[in-house]
Amino acid sequence: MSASGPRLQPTIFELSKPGRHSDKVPHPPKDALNRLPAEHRREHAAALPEVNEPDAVRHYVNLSQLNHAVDTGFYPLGSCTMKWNPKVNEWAARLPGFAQLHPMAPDAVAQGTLQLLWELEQILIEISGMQAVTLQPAAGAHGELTGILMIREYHRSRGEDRTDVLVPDSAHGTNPATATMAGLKTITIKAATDGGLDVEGFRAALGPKTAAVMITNPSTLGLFESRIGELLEAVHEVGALAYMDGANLNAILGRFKPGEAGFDVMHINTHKTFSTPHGGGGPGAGPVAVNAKLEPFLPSPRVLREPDATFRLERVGERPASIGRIRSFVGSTGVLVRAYAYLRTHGGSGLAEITDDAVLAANYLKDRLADSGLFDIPFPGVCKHEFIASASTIKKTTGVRTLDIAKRLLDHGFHAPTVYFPLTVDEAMLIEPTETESIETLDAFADALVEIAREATSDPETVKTAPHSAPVKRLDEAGAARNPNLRWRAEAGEWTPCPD
Amino acid sequence: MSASGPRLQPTIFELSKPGRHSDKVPHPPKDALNRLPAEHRREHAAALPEVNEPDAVRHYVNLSQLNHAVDTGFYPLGSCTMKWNPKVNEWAARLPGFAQLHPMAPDAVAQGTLQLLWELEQILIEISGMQAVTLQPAAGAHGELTGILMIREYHRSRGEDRTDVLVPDSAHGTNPATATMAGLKTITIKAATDGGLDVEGFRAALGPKTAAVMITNPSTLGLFESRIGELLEAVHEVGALAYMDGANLNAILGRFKPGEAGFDVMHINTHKTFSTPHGGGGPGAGPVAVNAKLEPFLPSPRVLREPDATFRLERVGERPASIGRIRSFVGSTGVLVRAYAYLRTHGGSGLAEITDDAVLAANYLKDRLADSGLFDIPFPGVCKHEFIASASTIKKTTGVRTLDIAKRLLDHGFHAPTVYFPLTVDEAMLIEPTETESIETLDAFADALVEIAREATSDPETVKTAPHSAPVKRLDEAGAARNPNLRWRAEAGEWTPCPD
Amino acid sequence: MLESLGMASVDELFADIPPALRSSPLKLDPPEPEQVLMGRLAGLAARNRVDLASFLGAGAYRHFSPPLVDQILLRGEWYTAYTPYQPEVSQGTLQSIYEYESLIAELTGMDVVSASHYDGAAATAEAALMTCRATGRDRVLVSRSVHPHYRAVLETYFDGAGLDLEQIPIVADGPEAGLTDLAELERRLADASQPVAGLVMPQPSFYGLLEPMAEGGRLAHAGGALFVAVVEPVSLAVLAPPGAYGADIAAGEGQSLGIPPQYGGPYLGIVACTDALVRQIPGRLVGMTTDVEGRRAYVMTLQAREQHIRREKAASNICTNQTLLALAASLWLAAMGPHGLRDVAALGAARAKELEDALAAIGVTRVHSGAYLNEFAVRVPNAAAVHRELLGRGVLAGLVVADAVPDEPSLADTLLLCATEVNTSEEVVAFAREIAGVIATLATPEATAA
Amino acid sequence: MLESLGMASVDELFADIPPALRSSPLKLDPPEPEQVLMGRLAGLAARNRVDLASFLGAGAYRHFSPPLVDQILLRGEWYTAYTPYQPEVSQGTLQSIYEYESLIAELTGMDVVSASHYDGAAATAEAALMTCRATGRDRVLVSRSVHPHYRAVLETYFDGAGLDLEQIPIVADGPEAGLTDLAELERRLADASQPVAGLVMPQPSFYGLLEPMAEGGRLAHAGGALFVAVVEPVSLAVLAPPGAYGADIAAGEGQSLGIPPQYGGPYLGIVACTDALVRQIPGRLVGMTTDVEGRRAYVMTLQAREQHIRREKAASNICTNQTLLALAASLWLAAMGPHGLRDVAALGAARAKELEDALAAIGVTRVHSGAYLNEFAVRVPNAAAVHRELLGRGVLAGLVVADAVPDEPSLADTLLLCATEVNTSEEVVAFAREIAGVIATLATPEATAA
Ligand SMILES: Cc1ncc(COP(=O)(O)O)c(C=O)c1O
Ligand SMILES: Cc1ncc(COP(=O)(O)O)c(C=O)c1O
Repeated sequence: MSASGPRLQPTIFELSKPGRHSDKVPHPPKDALNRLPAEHRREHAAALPEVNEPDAVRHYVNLSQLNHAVDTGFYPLGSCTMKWNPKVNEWAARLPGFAQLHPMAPDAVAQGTLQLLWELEQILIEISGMQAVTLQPAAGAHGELTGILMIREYHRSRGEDRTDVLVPDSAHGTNPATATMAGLKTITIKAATDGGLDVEGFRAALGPKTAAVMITNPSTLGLFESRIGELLEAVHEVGALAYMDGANLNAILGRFKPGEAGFDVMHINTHKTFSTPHGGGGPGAGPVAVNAKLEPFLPSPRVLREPDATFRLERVGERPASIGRIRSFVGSTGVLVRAYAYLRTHGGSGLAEITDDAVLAANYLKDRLADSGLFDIPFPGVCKHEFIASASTIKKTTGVRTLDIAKRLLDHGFHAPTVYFPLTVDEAMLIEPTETESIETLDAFADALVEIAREATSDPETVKTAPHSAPVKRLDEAGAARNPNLRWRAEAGEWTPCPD
Repeated sequence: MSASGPRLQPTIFELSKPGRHSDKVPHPPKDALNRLPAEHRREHAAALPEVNEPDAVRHYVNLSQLNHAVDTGFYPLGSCTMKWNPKVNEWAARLPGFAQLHPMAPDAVAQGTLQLLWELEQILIEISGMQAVTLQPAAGAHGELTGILMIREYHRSRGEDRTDVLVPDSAHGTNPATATMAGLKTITIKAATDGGLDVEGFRAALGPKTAAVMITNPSTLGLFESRIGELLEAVHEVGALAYMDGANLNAILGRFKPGEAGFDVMHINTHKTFSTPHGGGGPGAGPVAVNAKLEPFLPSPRVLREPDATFRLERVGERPASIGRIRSFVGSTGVLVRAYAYLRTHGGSGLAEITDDAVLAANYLKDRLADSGLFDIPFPGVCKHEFIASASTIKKTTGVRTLDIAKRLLDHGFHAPTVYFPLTVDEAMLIEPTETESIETLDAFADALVEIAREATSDPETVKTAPHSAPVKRLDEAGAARNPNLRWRAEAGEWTPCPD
Repeated sequence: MLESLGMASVDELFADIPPALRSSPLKLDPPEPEQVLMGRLAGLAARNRVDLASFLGAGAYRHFSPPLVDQILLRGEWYTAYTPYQPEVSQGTLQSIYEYESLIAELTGMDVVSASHYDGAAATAEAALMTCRATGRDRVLVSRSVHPHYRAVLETYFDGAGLDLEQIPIVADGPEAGLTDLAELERRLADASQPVAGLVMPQPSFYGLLEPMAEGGRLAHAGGALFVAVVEPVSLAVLAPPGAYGADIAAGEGQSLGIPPQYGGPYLGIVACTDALVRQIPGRLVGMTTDVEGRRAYVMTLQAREQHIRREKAASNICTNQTLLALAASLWLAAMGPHGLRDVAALGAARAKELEDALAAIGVTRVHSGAYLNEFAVRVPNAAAVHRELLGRGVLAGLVVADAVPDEPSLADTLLLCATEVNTSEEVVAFAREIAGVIATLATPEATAA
Repeated sequence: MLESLGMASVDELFADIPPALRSSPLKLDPPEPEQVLMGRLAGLAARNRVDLASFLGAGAYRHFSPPLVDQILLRGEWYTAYTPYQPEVSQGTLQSIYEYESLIAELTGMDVVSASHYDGAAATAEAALMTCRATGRDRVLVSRSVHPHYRAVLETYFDGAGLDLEQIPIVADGPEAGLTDLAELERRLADASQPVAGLVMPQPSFYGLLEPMAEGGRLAHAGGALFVAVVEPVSLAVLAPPGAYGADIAAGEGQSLGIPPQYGGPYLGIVACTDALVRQIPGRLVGMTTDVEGRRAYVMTLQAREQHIRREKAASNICTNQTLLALAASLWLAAMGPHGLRDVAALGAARAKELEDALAAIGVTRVHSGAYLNEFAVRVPNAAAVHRELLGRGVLAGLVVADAVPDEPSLADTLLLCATEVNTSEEVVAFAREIAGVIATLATPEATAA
């Protein structure tokens, strides 16, 4: 169906016909389940789809083609950092030695993975300038929770009751949401007029109740927080700790080490910085790096290297100061293998180059748009790996909004940038090209934006009703929320007799 | 680019930029090539594309999406038998034990593959009703050549000089072309009016010069040759041999064994009968099965099973009667592993079911089209795995040809049937649904054909200019042949210094 | 590009970093070409032993996975996409999530399923937090028969959020041994001064036992609490689903749906609930809608629960989830079908019974007497040493329970054993033979010393 | 469906098979569920030994292949398509073939490249047949330094077609030992009564030697014959291409372009020629054209050479070819790039020299003195026994030449050894150590008997 003809697919439930299947496992003995007490048995079979292999494969192959992806095109989603996902990483994670290792396997049979995890920790320690790392958190937000819980525990261990977390207004939503999950109160601090941290504003809010500040650096505006030194001093002066949201670490590898600069804890998003694929929403991994103050509180179990160069996991209860477990088992090892492969591929010099190239690409693209004179560039100085453009003026003159421009970009074969984030900029587009895109791609994208901006004047309707070449047109999102249809309701299944 | 926007891709040469690459292997010592005499060295580097991994992957991912394939939709290409390609087969062929085995490896380290090949031969012997099998030919046509060369050798060994090969007019082009390659003359025999073999016609041509007849059974019209018994008798009476083109073996598995019925030799297309993928044109494999008369002439080396149940290849010159080698090494083993997996998956009973289902689907579809009254069905009786429909009447009344209907089918998301083959039927469409397609798919396809036939009257222009939803419209094929552009001419490459 | 920016060096792009804060270059190994890297990784992977006859489950289950599953997952259109922020070019991901929600809803008998959570533990914690939000109460009870990691994570999350978590003991002996102590549960629920928000019980339990879920649910509801069932999805092919025994929320680990064990992740946290709780469920939800031309289409919906809209008032801080694993589970379910799924559950049950019988024949018997599906605990003197010794003989003899649950005296010197369709009868026989040998050897003091 | 056909049994659909010809049911094993099948296949694969330190080339070469190559090949859009009969929905395949043609044209320095042939041997045979069609002559000369399998296939094809094939010997000793005997070649070409259609010479030769191709071409052309160069494509990164020394046709095996050895196939037959021969080239050709709206597009062209049009007058009977392998080669070339390709060739050359030196150090020396790239023959007394013995020590010591070429006395008791970038220096050291040990052992008669 892909190369021509209709593209949308029915649900897999609609493909179901009683009895259809492909034999995957042998038939069990007929009496296998007889020993289960009646009250525990399922009465009606789940109405799962009955399809054969061809139906199933075609369904998912055709569905996949409805996606834009890094493997099909440019994906300049700011803050999300849609890096290239190297293919060798997929090979690595599927090595049977890694993929088939059981998470409760004794240390003696898991030495390869334990060594990899331990080495990965050392690499991240060097990159972060911190003292220790936990690889356990399953995503950035999970890392934030881990970090903030450690901060809480730190204050508690010193007998202090600190309840406030100061967060700049440009922060990602996970920062305040994390504070709440950790039982703390968010205090939002407005940015300075240059988009940077308002250190005075922070100073005014800092005090004995301050548990932590959460700072994204470079910020979600793509700007390095040049007053960060001052702020960190002020934070530590009042006995609070500084959390760095490392979502933008990819912009400063080898240029700025948060730990050396005075941050106490940070998380790293492996899917943003170290090329692990985001899978259409996840998985991620959110390692957290801490300095010496917080090391005792790291979640358990840690990976330990013994004097004889073997590796082991901490035992249950071995380190009572720990905040405890934050997930089952040891971590999203399959994701971490990919991050490790990426880090080994590039090494120290390669990582520095990646940062240089990412920042160079962003500045080049920013300049191209600034030169066009059509988009607002609220922060015209040097940016880091991403930058803000805005359709504020376009909207005033043509009625065409950032949303429309984003949709129209799809017709050019590009994914849209992140839009309406951060919340502090009107009609924001947060554009992050990443380091692997060629100058030809950057130019084509800039050309498309310029063309769309012109089209906003010449033919605003076309822009406002875009996309025109995607598998579907704009969606009824309000209707979806008003009458939620959140699942297919198949007909209740009956146990059909075992075919044999 | 896939989900929206432009779909066509530049050539990979146009993506090339000097210096672009991803490091795959270490740098060699700088002097590694110094020992090569100057006259043997390449002066100008080949102007191969310099791209990095993202460029290369995107290029090929996006190109792939321009293809219709069995994995994306219905593909009723008669005679070609676009069977489902089970995914476990791809897994099997990639097992390192199979994929990494060197073709010159000593028998002692190749026992697994040798056993597989030997077992596969036994299975094909049972299916074909023959005496012995060679797995070496790389495709059906290669099998034909092997078979005809054996027949030639057989006659030669008996001191007979036979030069003619009798072939029905509905035969595939490879049959006569093979005869020529084997130094023999093709004599074409017209079909009887019912589409079947004209036994009398054959009889008239059979004689002491006849080396062989080549019969496709079921025929390329999808009909079982019910007079085949008579014909085989007549052939053998004059001392000629009978070759069966097994392209349509999938229609008669377990119902008709060519060897038992009196054929002397046949080939099998693994991609038609045993689900090996056709890869956009190839590879295939064309095992040849022979009866006792031809066994001595099988190509070398054969796979032998020793009394101690180990396996070995014949040594060079071990069997002097052999026609010799017909390819390098042992065979397209990677293809044969897949065929073996398929045969094991289905076993005897499963293969019979497959044949039943394939024939059932073809007859169902034929009846649906016959019922519509819109298409000509020149052979209205029971068909085997495929059948002929024709747009002869439609063409007369509307000017819309089979070609137009084929193109219009693409807009419905279906691949077209084989068209204008066999050459003996006006405006032929050879339709083969295969056994795995659901009744819903068959109905949808029939509905589409009916709709197009109606459209041929109501709106012939739309049909004649189809496809309208494919990545490209109809092509200038005449121009392509008049001014052939058969390669990209990149700028001559220069040796750029090794980066390090 | 540098020239067009009018710059001489890329360093100028980093002039905004105050000199005092600039770091020294990274002290890391040099880059590795792909061939070298692959050698290194293959070497590390080979240091793990995955060739043992393994009877280890304990929350992560090995199952047969048809190759088509991984082949589809390797399509870049799936794994190199981001969260479907532009639904018009993300219908593949969106429809796959909708289908996942529907599949899990069918399996669990619930109405609403989130697009995924980090893992079974996080899913359980989120489910427990939901009960507090929904009831306005702040006390949750959890059975000690729930996986110890999940209970530990609940502790961490609840401590963080300032909520109360109480553990309900398991019965120490007798015919109910190993099961949640319902009498104690009833007592705790009866404390009117501390109304309970939710009760968390597992099915099957960490010890493989089938818990009295209907009774647990009845008691919870009688106390005005919500009932959270922690379930293992493959078992739901044959066990009564949470929807059938009145659970308000089902949580669990979706790894068993064909996802490789890969030393702990990425896995698939499942959270499902009744329609009544839809505004409390954390994480993304995808709904079916139409486009402006009336075509059926899918979109993320009810986002007002989420952090990017509600910030500090969000139902959870979750952002990145486990979408690709939800797809993996859907693919596996589609490939296996309802019959295949039931066969998998039944094969595990059959093989486990074989194992029970083979061990009983050599005197190694179950700790508990309750019904089980495919996992159970056996008493083995000197369990840790026996387990260690068996590794050398090519057998991974399940879990030394005391390693994971040192605080459950009734489970000292026990092994938790599991069988699935990937275990062969030969493995069962070999295991019984080897463990008999090891027990005999360890019983002879000289042998141990050697 | 059966009902709608008005039939009671599917047997009615087979009523057209005369009863006398109906066969008994297939006597084959019962169907196997996928899990069981996978166990069987894994077991067979494990019986092959692919873990040896291997120095075997002899026409099939192991090379590093970046994982992206196989990942792209696993996309169903590629491997489950047929021949691109409907170009409008086959532009992916068509463009990939056009690019393949262009890549090989670049590498070989030729103008026209067919879409692929079965393997190097078939390609060579087709190239030789082309020379007869193009010249109207029926006598072809082939050097005995061409791969013995290719020569055998040439014999088979030429015998079938009733054409003459003559083999030119190699020089037995002296500085030119192992190379095509040019003096003899000149004599054969000089026979005016039997004009020669084509001369087939290899570069490198089966014995790894660099042949005097320019001289061969000059002689062939002087005799009015066409010159066919049998080449190995990876070597063309660094060796003069056929286009540079005046070849009319280049043929060869494309397997070395990253295609796994898989015990002999599917491989990739390469045929390339000059523009002058375009109407004689067998197999499919894809050309660039436009669609009716002027978009660049690709299509199969010049089909009047092919069997489905010309039937008995076709240039060849080839139909199914090796398109997927041509794609594999293109992917590999794109992934490696021109620098990577050169590095691969140079790494092989370096490793082979290391091997030569390590063996020379223990007294095992080359048979020939001519230049080589990465493959060469060494003289070893009792070569077959040494080779067999080394297998047991984990070394695959190349090819026992006499097994493949029993009719070349100057190569008795020799091993043909090859090294590529996948061989490590450690393997080279181990090989030298082990072969020294084996030779010493075999030299002691008692040891052999034991
Ligand atoms: C600045 C910032 N912080 C935190 C997060 C949350 O990270 P995750 O999605 O890995 O949970 C994101 C994700 O986009 C982010 O951009
Ligand atoms: C009837 C018939 N014979 C022979 C062949 C040639 O087989 P192959 O393409 O495998 O060489 C075909 C291929 O389509 C065919 O349909």
